[in-house]
Amino acid sequence: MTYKVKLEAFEGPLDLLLHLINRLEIDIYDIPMAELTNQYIEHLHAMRVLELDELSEYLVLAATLIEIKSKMLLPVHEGEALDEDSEFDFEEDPRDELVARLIEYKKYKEAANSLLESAEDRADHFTKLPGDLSEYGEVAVTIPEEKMNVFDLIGAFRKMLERKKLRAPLTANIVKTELSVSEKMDNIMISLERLGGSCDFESLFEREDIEDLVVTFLSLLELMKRLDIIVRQENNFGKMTVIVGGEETDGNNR
Amino acid sequence: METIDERLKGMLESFLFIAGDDGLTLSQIASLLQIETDAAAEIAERLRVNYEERPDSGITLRLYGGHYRLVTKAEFADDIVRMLENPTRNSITQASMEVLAIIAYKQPVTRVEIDDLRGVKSDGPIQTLVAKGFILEKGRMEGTGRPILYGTTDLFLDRFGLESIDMLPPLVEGDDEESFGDTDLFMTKFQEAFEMTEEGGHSD
Amino acid sequence: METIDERLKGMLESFLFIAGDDGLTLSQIASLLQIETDAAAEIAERLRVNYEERPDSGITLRLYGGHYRLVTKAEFADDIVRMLENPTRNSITQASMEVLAIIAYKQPVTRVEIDDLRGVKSDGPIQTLVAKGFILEKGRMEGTGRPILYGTTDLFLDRFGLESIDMLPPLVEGDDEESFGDTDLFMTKFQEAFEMTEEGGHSD
Repeated sequence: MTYKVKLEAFEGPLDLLLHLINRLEIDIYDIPMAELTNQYIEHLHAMRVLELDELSEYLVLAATLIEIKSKMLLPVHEGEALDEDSEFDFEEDPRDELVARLIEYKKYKEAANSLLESAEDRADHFTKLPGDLSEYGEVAVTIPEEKMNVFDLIGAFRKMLERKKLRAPLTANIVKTELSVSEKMDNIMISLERLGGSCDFESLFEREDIEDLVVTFLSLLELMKRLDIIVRQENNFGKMTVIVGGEETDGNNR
Repeated sequence: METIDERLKGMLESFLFIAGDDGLTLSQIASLLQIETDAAAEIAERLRVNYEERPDSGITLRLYGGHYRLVTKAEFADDIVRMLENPTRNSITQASMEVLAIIAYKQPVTRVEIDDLRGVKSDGPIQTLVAKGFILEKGRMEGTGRPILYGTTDLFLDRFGLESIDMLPPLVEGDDEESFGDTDLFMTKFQEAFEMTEEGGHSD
Repeated sequence: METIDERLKGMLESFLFIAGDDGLTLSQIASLLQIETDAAAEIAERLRVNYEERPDSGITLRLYGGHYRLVTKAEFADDIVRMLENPTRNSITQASMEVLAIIAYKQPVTRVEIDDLRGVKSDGPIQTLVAKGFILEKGRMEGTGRPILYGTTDLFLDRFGLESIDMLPPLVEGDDEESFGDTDLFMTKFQEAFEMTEEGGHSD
């Protein structure tokens, strides 16, 4: 039940901007506005062909970028600023607000990634359906009626759908576990280990389906090549015995 | 250090746990553990002995009708029945909520369909929901047995603050959440355009 | 001889086994075992440690979204996936993840706040997240328009492996320039290496 992220290009103007900052190796605290604005607008041109609603959101930010850029080009009126105690006295860097927004956005973007990692860990743990006690009654996990709402319904439904998937399985697929050669090699070595280091050649070919026979055979060939196993035959057409090769292995030959 | 024997026991336990009430046959176990059936039977037996010998284990392994199943130990049967109190008057159980959700989204729907979806019998919850006035019989299905079809009531809509049944929030069924195809198309196109720009253009 | 402690652990295991993916809250456990919640938490913790320490155990105990659940150990995940016919592969878009993260950390939060933070409309992702059962309306904000406030659900906590909303990892403050973006990891490493060389070596 892992959550797979679909990679899309950009999640909005801020995302695009972050991408550009990364790519251009720009210091976010000292953004060269002219360069960034140019790059940003160039990308907008590429998007323009598409004429989509989202474009407006990108354009808003473009306007902001241009505004900041032009503010930075204005000559600093040193005298003025000193003489008059206007708000220009403490005029901030025109980039400050943008930087703050970018940093705030980046924070949540990263949080999204760490949540996703956590979801992946969680997905390694499987659980079971609740026991069927319907003959005896319902399990008393109750929701107070005054508190229930449509979201409880959705939650209940989703949970049930997931359970259904958990339940579907087992019988059909079990027979046909497709193993790679390397997995099969591990399995053979583990079986050999368990059987005290040797076994009949034929006993390794238990299953009926051709695929498994082929994989097993290839695995044995590969193991022989690596001298992990040795196959002995007493006489022509006699029984073949597979023996763990070389020095004793500890079974953990992965 | 974990031995192979321990690992196999752990694996078997995790498989049986997932299999739940369905259990696993010996040949399924052998195939899953990728060992011989004799060896599989041996591992299963050792797992069973483990459970029986550990006084702090609440579960054990049983073989019924050719299926190995994990079950709770008999000594806890009375305690488990305690879990099954009747819900209080003004509350609804998780099971009932689930049944209600199924009926709300899939109505009109038969009990058999509900049972199939949930994987457990739903008679109890259906009775409760009818008694609470959230669902009612909406006729019968054509065909064998003419099973009852259930649907939600106006009281249900009222209780859940819905103007009509169409106002139920949509469910994303399956796992393709990508219902906003437009955005995707846009992104794909954009990425193409973007890559072209990157390659073709200014490599500062 | 079975000690009281062992008996309680066994009982708890059997309850949790029956509860399956519904799990049990601490207060439910306490009331089922007929002990105080502190003692119940202690028993649950000892049961968890037991599972973790026993190499032949295929299952363990986890607390997600306030519900204790028995789950299979992570080391068997691959084997279990192999056993399931159609292993679920849920997918979620980057956009939905961003919106979910914002809601998780800032809840209760309005759509407008989310839009502002992302610089892009978030209607689609919000709808998806509601349908997935990860977020819900947590009431409305006072004032003009009375916009909907969104928050996360227990299902979110469960699926994202969090004990409770307080257990969200702290947000990384943007102050450390170092960790800028994912693609930048390389650059950071490179820069570190570069700086080391500069400091340690020939700083011409």
